[in-house]
Amino acid sequence: MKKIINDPDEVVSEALAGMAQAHPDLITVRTKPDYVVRADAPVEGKVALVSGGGSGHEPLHGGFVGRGMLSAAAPGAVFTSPTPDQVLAATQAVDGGAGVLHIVKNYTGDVLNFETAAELAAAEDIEVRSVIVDDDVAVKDSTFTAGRRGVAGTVLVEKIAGAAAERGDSLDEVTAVAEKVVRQVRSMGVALTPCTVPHSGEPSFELGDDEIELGIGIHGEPGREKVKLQPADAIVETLLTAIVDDLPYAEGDQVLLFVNGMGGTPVIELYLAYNSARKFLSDKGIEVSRSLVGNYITSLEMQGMSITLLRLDEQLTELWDAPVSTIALRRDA
Amino acid sequence: MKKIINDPDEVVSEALAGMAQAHPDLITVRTKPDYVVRADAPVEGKVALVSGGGSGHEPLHGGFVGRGMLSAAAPGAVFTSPTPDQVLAATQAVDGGAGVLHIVKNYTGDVLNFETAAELAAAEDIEVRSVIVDDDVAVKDSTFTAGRRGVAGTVLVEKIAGAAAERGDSLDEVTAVAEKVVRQVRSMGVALTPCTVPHSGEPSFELGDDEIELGIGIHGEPGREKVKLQPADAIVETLLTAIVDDLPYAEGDQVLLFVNGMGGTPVIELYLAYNSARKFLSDKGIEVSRSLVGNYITSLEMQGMSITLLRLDEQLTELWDAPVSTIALRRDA
Amino acid sequence: MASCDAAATAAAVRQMAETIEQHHTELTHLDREIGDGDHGANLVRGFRAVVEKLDADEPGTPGAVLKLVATTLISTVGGASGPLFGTAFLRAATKVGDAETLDAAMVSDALSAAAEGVVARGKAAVGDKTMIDAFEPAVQAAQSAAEEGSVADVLEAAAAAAEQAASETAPLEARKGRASYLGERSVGHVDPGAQSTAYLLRSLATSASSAG
Amino acid sequence: MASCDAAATAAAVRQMAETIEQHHTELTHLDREIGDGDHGANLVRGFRAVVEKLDADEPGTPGAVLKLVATTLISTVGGASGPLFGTAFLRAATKVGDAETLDAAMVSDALSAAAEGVVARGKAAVGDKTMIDAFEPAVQAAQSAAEEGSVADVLEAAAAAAEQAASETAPLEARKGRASYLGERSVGHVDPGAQSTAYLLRSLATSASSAG
Ligand SMILES: Nc1ncnc2c1ncn2[C@@H]1O[C@H](COP(=O)(O)OP(=O)(O)O)[C@@H](O)[C@H]1O
Ligand SMILES: Nc1ncnc2c1ncn2[C@@H]1O[C@H](COP(=O)(O)OP(=O)(O)O)[C@@H](O)[C@H]1O
Ligand SMILES: [Mg+2]
Ligand SMILES: [Mg+2]
Ligand SMILES: [Mg+2]
Ligand SMILES: [Mg+2]
Repeated sequence: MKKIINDPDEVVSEALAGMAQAHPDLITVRTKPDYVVRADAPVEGKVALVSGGGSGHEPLHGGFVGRGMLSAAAPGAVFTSPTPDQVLAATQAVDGGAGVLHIVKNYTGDVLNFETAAELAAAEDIEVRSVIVDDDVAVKDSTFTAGRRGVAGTVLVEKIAGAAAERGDSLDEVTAVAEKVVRQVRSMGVALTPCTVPHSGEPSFELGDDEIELGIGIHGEPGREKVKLQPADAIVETLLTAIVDDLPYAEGDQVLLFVNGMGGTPVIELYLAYNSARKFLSDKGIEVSRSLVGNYITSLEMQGMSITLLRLDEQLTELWDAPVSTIALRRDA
Repeated sequence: MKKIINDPDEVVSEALAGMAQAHPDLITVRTKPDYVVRADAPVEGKVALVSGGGSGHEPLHGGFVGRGMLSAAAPGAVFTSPTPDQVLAATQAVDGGAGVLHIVKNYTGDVLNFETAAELAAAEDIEVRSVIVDDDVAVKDSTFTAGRRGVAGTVLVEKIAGAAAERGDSLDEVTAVAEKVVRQVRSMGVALTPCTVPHSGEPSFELGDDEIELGIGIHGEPGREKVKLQPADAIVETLLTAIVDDLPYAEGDQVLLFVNGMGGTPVIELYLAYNSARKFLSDKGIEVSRSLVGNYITSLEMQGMSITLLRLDEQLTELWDAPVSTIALRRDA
Repeated sequence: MASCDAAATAAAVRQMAETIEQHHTELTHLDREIGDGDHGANLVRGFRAVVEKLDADEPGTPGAVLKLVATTLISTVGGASGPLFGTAFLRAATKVGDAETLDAAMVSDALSAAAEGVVARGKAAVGDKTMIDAFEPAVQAAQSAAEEGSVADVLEAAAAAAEQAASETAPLEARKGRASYLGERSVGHVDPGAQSTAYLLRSLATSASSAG
Repeated sequence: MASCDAAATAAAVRQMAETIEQHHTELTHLDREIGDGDHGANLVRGFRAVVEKLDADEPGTPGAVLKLVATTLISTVGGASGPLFGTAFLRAATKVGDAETLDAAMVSDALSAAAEGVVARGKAAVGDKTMIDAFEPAVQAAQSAAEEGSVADVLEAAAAAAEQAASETAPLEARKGRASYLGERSVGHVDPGAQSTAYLLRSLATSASSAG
């Protein structure tokens, strides 16, 4: 394992200390319990958004804290959901009296820890709602299982719900728009290489020199199946076919196309894949009216990518276009 | 070699096509010869900035085309300088009558190709100046050699000179401030893994499982020396010591600290290294007043980083803080 | 050991921490096969924090010891296993209340309450390939043993049943937790949480029998 | 071949393109050792474009053929070798002017002009471990051969000298181009540009001798 770290136990805390010093204008980092909060929190009278999850997915979530997106983020250990006291402290710190929305990726650990935090917050008279993101079509959904994972669609939920909160929507309204995004967003990923959690020191799975792993999650979990390395067009077709089959699109539908790098993929390959996805969608008559390309929700140094489609309407487009000012996503007013 | 590509010959053109479709608000991509240009070019009456170089360093340079930074970028084949006709066409496309500054990284190929383009542009009565960036302290400078390489400092030159051009400074003034940045900026890099050029299919150099390469360039060139893997603090100390020895800082000097990922390094490690750099500099009494952390000038999927210090004064700070609106760097007005 | 006081409970908890230190690499390894490779690290982090708190101030009743374990695990482990084991200890603590010592029946009841808590939070059933697959047979075995036996007998029965059951999770296809994402590919690997449950129960048994 | 017309020049250029196709992997490999691993790919890209243009419309004089090669290399190769080889062909083209055929002396003079062009652009001297290390000895040998010999003799002498000199770049420490960044670590590897120069001259010689 080769990493630019000192002690595996201190990776998250040292990185948080770095983030805090690099971006004092945008965020504040509080410790014990650890969380990242908007520099201007709490914003009186506005709904606050709290998300969080394991570390190792940077810039998610701390990189999306700021005006127009998250109010706070609770980072767990690498690939491990945060604890309830982190989420509770973050929730208390951002509550501006209009309620708090928890944005939770659908993993047992995240769900349970946020659930506990929400109960504790309710006990302190903070109104908390939760939305569970489960956009990963690689996982078969069923009420008998843990259900689908929450992956890259989370970024879109955070951005759009964040814009609704920023303009002063009520907790009900912000929750409703977040739920709408969850209903309309689908993702699927592929890994070319595994990643290595600092503590474990060993790669998360094995892949031959000519193999790729389809349907990976964001925690270095192995995916649906190993297949031979394929040209970009074929990989993109596999991912997008699964996505479009799951939430069928009609010709003329407008979508946001999000090509996300898993951390170790060069940006040049992401744009190449994006170009390939545009060809696929245009053949299907699906119109891409908004785009996002880059490393936004990663799995440490994993090479690979995920593709996300969000069906847009006027409301979602407007909220997507709204100004945002975070470390990883900025758009002018 | 595992990459998300179709045909090695088409990597650059397919990625450019992707960029163009993903960011029509910011850039336009022209082909044959290929270059990326501000969507609103030419801007009448303002100095234009053209840079370029081999592809594979994304977001450099195309990701820095836009208001307040580059007017155009000429992308060569992967790790290969662009040809003079690309640079010439870009120069013609952006000339707004106030002259064009070429920002060139100091590699023989880049220098020669930009030189030819500048001559051709001059023959068409476009006033062209050139500034050569050579910030890499890993390479011993000498008039008998090719001199130092241009590496991550290039991003800072482009941003600061771009701000000067945007506010309407003359060609002389923009050139002078670019040269000032070049004088005051120093960088050095380290690789944990090599990278693989699509055409070659083989890693750029070999590194043992416990080795790192100090003083690498941005083209997968091997560096100054191979050493054993070290804790982040030790790596940062090696890089910063070389930098600070080269351009000595006095206690109380203000600097911009730029920790740049080589493409395959997780952001969490970059912030960790940034934190470590802050400790080192604070012990030396050097004050970090501006920061940049992220993957801005990369070597495909290489894991590693570079550290850059720019000595700031009021003028440079003001230009650094000026608004910018590009794919990879945005700051509100 | 006929009954178990606060000191014995604390000693048993330290024994659990010890066991986790010994086996965390193996647990992480199991979790890498079908999860995300952090189960060992998660439990080490939690139990180290527990031991620190016990060292600082050891509570005066078995229930208080269990509650300390619960809140510490909840606030330090994260992941799925943090709230699940945390809930288990919390329910056990609530069950034993203020009792100064625990007898065999109370220990068995505490184990039942713990398992119920895990089911209530995680909604897993036996056969879903989770810690419940080890927990439930352990509770059954403990209840039978409690009819006649000592605290040590109860815990020995629970541990043995859990060990057996944990190994039997290998052929199952996971339906809960991260391993469920793998579907059929989860077959052939022991569930890390079932294995850690077996280790934890074994340390309780060891501690109880050595306490005589 | 006593003298060389446009067709023969074009044939020689096609021979160069052929040779580059055969050796580009090796050239790239050399460039990976002490450069950035693209020299072969750069030249392949350039010479393929050259052949395409020749196929489309073959110029009528040797000088025009050389000029086509020059401008095509300049506009397709990039890197250091693009402008350097481009300049070499441009200077050679200028030197031979509108001549319908080239004799031995003209070929030798064209080679001299080419080498001077590379030095003017790249500012490398013999011993800096660049293509100049192959070019200069080739020019010397060509000049001697031109006093008595045919075009084929001149090119054979140039090729042989360049081959020998290219192999002798291995022990040198690079002072120009990317390899210079390696300092001492550039020792022990043949310079890719010197090697490609030798290949290009060898293809000229082959083409001239087979043309009789
Ligand atoms: N819904 C559930 N009910 C009971 N146990 C569960 C459930 N989900 C997961 N587990 C247990 O948690 C274990 C994984 O714990 P851990 O690796 O620490 O957390 P995470 O899965 O969040 O990384 C699994 O092996 C399984 O035994
Ligand atoms: N200043 C120079 N003068 C002459 N030849 C040079 C000079 N710099 C580089 N070269 C030649 O160019 C070759 C490298 O070409 P190439 O790999 O195509 O370009 P790049 O170095 O830009 O990747 C070197 O092997 C060397 O022979
Ligand atoms: Mg986990
Ligand atoms: Mg090159
Ligand atoms: Mg786990
Ligand atoms: Mg090269």
